[in-house]
Amino acid sequence: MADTIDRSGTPLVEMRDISIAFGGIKAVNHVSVDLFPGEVVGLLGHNGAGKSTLIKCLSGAYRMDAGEIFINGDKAAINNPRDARRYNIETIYQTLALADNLDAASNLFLGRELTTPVGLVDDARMEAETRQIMGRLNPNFQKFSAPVSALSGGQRQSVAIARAVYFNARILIMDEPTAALGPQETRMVADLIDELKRQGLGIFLIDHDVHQVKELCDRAAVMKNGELVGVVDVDSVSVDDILAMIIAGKKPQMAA
Amino acid sequence: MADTIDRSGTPLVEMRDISIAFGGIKAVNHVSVDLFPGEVVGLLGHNGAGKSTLIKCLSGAYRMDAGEIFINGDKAAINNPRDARRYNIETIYQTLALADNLDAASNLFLGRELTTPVGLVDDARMEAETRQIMGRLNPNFQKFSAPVSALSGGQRQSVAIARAVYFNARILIMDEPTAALGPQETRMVADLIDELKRQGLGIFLIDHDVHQVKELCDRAAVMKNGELVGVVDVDSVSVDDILAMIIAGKKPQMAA
Amino acid sequence: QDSVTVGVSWSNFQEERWKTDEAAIKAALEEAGAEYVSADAQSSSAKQLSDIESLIAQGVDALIILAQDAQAIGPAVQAAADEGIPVVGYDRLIEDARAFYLTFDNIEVGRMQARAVFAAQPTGNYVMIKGSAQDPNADFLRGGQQEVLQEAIDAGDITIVGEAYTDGWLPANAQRNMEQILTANDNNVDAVVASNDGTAGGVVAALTAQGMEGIPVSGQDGDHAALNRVALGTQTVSVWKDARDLGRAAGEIAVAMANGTAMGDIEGAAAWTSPAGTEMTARFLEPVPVTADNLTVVVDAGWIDQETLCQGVTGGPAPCN
Amino acid sequence: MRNLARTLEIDTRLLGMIGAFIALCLVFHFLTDGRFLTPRNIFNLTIQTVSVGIMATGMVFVIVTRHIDLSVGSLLATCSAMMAMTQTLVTPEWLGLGLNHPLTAPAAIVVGLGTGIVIGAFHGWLIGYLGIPAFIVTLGGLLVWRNVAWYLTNGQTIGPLDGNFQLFGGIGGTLGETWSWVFGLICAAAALYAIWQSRRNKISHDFPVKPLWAEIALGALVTAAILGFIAILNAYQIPERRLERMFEARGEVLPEGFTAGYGLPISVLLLIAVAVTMTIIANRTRLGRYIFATGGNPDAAELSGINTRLLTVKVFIMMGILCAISAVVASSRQTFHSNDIGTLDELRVIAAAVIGGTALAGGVGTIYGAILGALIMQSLQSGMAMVGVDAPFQNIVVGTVLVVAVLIDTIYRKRTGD
Amino acid sequence: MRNLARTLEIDTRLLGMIGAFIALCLVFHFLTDGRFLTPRNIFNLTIQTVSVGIMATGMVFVIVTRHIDLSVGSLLATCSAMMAMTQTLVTPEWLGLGLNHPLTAPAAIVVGLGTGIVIGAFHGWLIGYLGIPAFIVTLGGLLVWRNVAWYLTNGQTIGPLDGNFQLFGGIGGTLGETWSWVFGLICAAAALYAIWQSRRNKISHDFPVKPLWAEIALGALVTAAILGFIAILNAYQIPERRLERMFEARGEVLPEGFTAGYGLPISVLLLIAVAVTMTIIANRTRLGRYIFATGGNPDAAELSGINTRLLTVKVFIMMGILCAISAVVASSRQTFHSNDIGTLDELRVIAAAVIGGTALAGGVGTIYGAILGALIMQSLQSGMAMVGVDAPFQNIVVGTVLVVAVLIDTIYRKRTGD
Ligand SMILES: Nc1ncnc2c1ncn2[C@@H]1O[C@H](COP(=O)(O)OP(=O)(O)OP(=O)(O)O)[C@@H](O)[C@H]1O
Ligand SMILES: Nc1ncnc2c1ncn2[C@@H]1O[C@H](COP(=O)(O)OP(=O)(O)OP(=O)(O)O)[C@@H](O)[C@H]1O
Ligand SMILES: O[C@@H]1[C@@H](O)[C@H](O)OC[C@H]1O
Ligand SMILES: [Mg+2]
Ligand SMILES: [Mg+2]
Repeated sequence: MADTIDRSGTPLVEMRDISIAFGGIKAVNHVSVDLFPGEVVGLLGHNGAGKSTLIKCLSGAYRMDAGEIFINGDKAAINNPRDARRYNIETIYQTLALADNLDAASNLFLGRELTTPVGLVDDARMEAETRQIMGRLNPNFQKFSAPVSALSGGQRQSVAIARAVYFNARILIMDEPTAALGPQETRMVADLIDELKRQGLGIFLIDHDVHQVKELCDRAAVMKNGELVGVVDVDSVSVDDILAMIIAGKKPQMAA
Repeated sequence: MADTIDRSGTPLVEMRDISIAFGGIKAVNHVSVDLFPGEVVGLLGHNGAGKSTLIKCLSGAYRMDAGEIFINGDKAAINNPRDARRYNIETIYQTLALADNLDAASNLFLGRELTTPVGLVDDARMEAETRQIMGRLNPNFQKFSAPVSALSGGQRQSVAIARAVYFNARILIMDEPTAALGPQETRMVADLIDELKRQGLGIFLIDHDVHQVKELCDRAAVMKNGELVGVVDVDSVSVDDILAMIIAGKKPQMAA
Repeated sequence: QDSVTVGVSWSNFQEERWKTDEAAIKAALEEAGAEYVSADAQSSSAKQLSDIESLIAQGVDALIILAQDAQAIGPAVQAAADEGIPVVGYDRLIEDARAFYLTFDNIEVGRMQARAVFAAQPTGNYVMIKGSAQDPNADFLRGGQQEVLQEAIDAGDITIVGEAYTDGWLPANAQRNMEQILTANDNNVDAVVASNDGTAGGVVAALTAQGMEGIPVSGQDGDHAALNRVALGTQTVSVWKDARDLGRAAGEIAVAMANGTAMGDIEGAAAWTSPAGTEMTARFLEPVPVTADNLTVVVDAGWIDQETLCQGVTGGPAPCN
Repeated sequence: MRNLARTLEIDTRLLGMIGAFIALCLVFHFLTDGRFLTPRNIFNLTIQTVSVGIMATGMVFVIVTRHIDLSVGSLLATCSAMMAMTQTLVTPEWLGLGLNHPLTAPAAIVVGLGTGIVIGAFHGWLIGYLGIPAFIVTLGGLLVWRNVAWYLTNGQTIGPLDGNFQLFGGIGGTLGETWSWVFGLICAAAALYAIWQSRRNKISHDFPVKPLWAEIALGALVTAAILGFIAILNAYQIPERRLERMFEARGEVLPEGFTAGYGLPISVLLLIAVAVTMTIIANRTRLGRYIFATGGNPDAAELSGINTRLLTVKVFIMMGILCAISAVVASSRQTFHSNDIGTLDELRVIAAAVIGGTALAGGVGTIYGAILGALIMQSLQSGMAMVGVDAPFQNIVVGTVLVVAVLIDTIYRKRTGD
Repeated sequence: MRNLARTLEIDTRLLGMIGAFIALCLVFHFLTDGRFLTPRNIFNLTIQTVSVGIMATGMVFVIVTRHIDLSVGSLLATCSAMMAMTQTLVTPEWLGLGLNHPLTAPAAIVVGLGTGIVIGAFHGWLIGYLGIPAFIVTLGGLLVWRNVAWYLTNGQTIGPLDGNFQLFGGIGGTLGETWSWVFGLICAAAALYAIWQSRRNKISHDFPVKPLWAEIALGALVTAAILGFIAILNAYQIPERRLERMFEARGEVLPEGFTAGYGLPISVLLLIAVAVTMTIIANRTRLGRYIFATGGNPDAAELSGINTRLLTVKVFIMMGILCAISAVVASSRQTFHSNDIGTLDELRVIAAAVIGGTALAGGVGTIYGAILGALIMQSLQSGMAMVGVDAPFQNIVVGTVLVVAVLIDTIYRKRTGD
């Protein structure tokens, strides 16, 4: 992945010196990363390194203990998921976060339902929209009136992805979006990321697959034990360099 | 992976013509696979292909609607997880299946606690054993008295793996054991699989990573929409052949 | 020795009357310079036992007990006797010779209810709305009622066309039971013997719905709402156990016994044998059946003020005319 | 049968419940020599169901969001006590408006609703914001509010209640034949309009619609049900003595041969209004959507930007309002407030919701189910009272039916793979 | 303080509860002019706690496995009714053994335990094997069993109960001073042995052990607590008149100046036995391990080869047995079986378990916590009764305390990241 990203302007997102601890354990410890429009930044690290925790501070799921977040250069106060949505930050969680008892359309529009003029939810319109979106993302998808609990893992992941990209997100967070996906489904997500990138979104992508990160991302940030090991330009390092960073926790000499 | 496996004798496991449906949906449809001692058979397929469902029939988590299972050539009646344990079948579930409120030792020995002569559980001995086992599997592991809910994803996965391999399993089922693991942790599991193979265990391994399957497995069984596409010797096919099987659902011409 | 302390163990405070009883006891004790302590068993015989133990531990000199259960209260009386603490069985029987029995006889109350209804309606279809199946008093009352009606029933003058326990003495349950009995009998009901004023309230509401208000209905306790119904003519009788008399007597007797007066020497005391055969010392106060004919009694006694009694009454009986 | 139901897009579960209800009614009808399914008894049944039915609709939301409310009976008592004191003490004496002043009933109702809202909000805050389990909060509430009510009235039975207030009690306030017909026709028209509207909407989005004949059949069925119900209520004649007294009160004399039906009781009208409102909230508003989403997966709901804490407060406020409305109906039906009003209602209300298919695991439940559940419970109790079954045995039957109903539901869900 | 607790490996939560309990006692002691913490009242309190305490230990297991039991009070009533009928009707009349035959009490107890086991197993089967939620099954049970009890006794109070049976009731059956001391010494020795054994075991596995001084201090503390408790119970003197009667019964005369203490009541002995047994089950047996595992993650437990359905049955059988034991204590304490026995005990028992730190979400709970919870509730009630707090107000206080206790626990757990 190597389009040239303009990193001279204000970054879309700047997380500065973020820290958060759970009952004594410092899950994230003074970490700073940034993200520019049209860029995909990969987050890597061993299990429990603090990747999910870091991005949950941005998505409003956790409240950080210290640090600041700037969106387009302005300081942002993100205390809960509602605040994040207001900044057009959308998240695909590791756990998908779907309401199992509702159908695809209700999940897709959860929290921002379409309504009729009198303020009632407009199920028909939402279903129609859902049919369109899913048609583009996963043409085989047909189970529109079943609760999502009846969907297979891949179909559920599709719904979660559709929900994040439909609402004019400007910042997209994807936490291991392909962990449970088969090879074909993974391919489709990769294509989607490319497309969104071209539209100028900024994307944080957490993924354990170093090959995939090298393929999809512009830069990679590596964490270890809650601390940032370093951020590298993926084109200027090898897969083994990145692996070394993850395992040894040291930045390679030549990196950007 | 290419040791020569002797497939002339009775297979360790033979699943014949297994079918199971959930409220009309045929999740597994007349599938037959077998497994020989010292062999690793990979199970591949798109999301919702029926892989987990198939192996859950073997592990006793589901009861199949039709079909037969033979262990060492004898027909086996597996109606619940207890039956499976009796046949020395151990399973690492996709969801790990740990009791979050208990510590590592209690989880490791869950269902077959060590007891004192008068029949009381012997916590000290179990903890001592756990320290030994985990020492071999993950030398950094130290949280012996904390409930497993306080462990990171990787540590939890280590506990689940330790539990499956400690009790003289003869048949091991691993459902995406490395999906949530970082690169280093994944490597350790790969080494473990090699070691167990050498000890003569038979292993079913579900994994979406075709490269990994080619590296670790002797044969690969591919499923699609609940049906078996075919079983191939991984050394006689390419990664692309396997991918084609997964996506197109057709067996390549030259396969074993 | 410092002043006398009297402990009162109540079985519950659900019915309206007990507050009045309490006030009367308090007043009597205050007059005698005695101290009042109390506990409420909330309709649980087990809790009542604990309550009394606490009261004894607190050093009371005499106990007044409104027993939830005549027999299960036994160990409490035993404990009091061990400590030499005199016991007054208040309102409800305590099946133990060591307790002084001060009451309005519940069986007699049942008789009075039936008598008043029978006087107003000597023939026809009767409905019996009983109390809670869990309250032993319910069956005592019902027994008294049967005594009075038995002859007329045997003679075929009276037919009991419906009979139901009222779960928890709840008016709402009495109302529903009455509605269903009316429906089942196509309204062919001529009189209702209800066991207390709460259930009578439910019955009258059901009767009113059918335009049948005014047929004889009984009750007891002299609840203000019930007396108002008597004035309005929708309830025939509320057997009034003037709780103030009972309370005052209880207070006085407790103090007297605490100061060493023997049970037999209490004013008005008489020997009495319980239905189960226990020889007891007892004093019975006369319950007063309050009907339209003697409504003034309750006002004169200061039990209720005329305004409350006559609310909404036009051209009723004295004193509401 | 199942295919027909599918074509008509009718919930087979609902059909099952209606079937069970009808079977129950027929058994009682037989046992009471044909007195159970008479206009009079149907009228009684609907009135008896109102109070529990109203609260059961709120309990659906509470249980759907994975909570429970054990305090509804006590809350009802506190609301009732507040209203009783308002109308017998505050307005007539403190404000000097005297008895039966036209402002009394509205004032009392406002006070009752306010009480319900405040207490409900308080419960919701303890549960949503402080994180105390609803079971504990409302168990505490069960103990606290019943006794607060006791103090409010000093343990006395308060009444008789205001004349206008009593109109909400049931038989004391009915629409009469004409207005009942008017109401029935309006309802039928609204139902037909809704059916037509939904069909049009589907067509406009190119969704499949059911065959026209099915649509028409459904419309006919609904219309028949509504008008049939009105006809039955109108068929229940006001007893002559009561008519006489009504005429007397107006200073007239009852004309020879004059008869009149009761028609729809105002309390039942209230239940219908509550049911429609709650159904709309459940199915057609964001609030309802969020309630079900939260029940299905609380974490997902929170992450989707739903303020689940505030939502909990809203759900308990609704419960409080419904308790207050039930308190109006229950106390005015008795024509007085008694200390023990609402005792054990928590059990009845929960039972109604659960028999009506609300799953204690959360996420699943319907308003009409809860009301039908309340109706079934009430029919069972009233039927047994009519047959003359002893109260203790009635309780045994109710307990057994509760368990069996949920068992059938469990099996049904397993079958359909829900 | 916290460090000290850590060195001694003592649960800070337990310390907190004990602290709260002591504070409560001191407040009441002060309010009652020094009458609360007297041997006599402490004796009363322990006896009063027994019945609820016994059931609360079983409720811990029920709640830990994510169930609930609303039927314990009713179940107690049924067991009590069965036992009462056995000893007043079956053995003396049907079997012709007469009153107070030595076989009567054992026979009654066997019948009671049998009843508890059968009903508990039935509940467990409905819940575990048929999949009906425990809330519903036991709500049904609450209605059914209370009324079954009513029919068993025909709604009557049954008694007086058998003389030997009454020994379990508390003050009627105590060990006397000497045997109480013997028992206390045995307990202290056992506790010291357990401490020593556990230390040895740890050392043999090379695990860290706490400093020897800490171990000794702990041993001293435990010994002091046990013997102090016995001393207090022995200090409560049997009233003279009772002594007189006891001597009379034996045909002797009370010697001048003779006194005797009550000592440990048999009912309290029973509670101690139940507590020890249940604690061993919880911490040292497979059954207990499986109960906690199932509560932590039912699916994981099932997949680990635990028969969770059968486990549910076992848990409810234990609950049934404990209800039966409580029934022995409760009815013999009253010396009669009464209709209302056990009413509302379900709430007290659940409250005791929850105040004692059992989490309604399952997986967490301790036996000693539940007993301490029962003791706190009982002290609160007895203390308020002694102070003369109005009964309705007592309920308000109990409800409030329940909510506040759980709130504190919630906050505590959040702090420690549990
Ligand atoms: N809610 C929580 N409470 C307590 N500890 C937590 C919580 N969430 C995360 N942690 C801890 O914080 C650390 C970082 O966890 P995090 O989930 O961010 O890791 P990760 O890098 O996303 O790992 P993975 O690759 O397994 O997803 C871990 O040690 C974990 O145990
Ligand atoms: N308990 C269940 N109830 C209903 N349907 C189920 C259940 N378990 C699985 N299914 C369905 O059976 C099919 C096969 O599911 P399975 O979990 O075996 O797929 P898989 O091959 O393991 O997929 P993945 O790669 O996502 O793990 C899917 O359509 C799924 O929706
Ligand atoms: O006075 C009545 C009392 O005797 C009964 O026990 O309980 C109900 C009361 O109304
Ligand atoms: Mg993560
Ligand atoms: Mg799977």
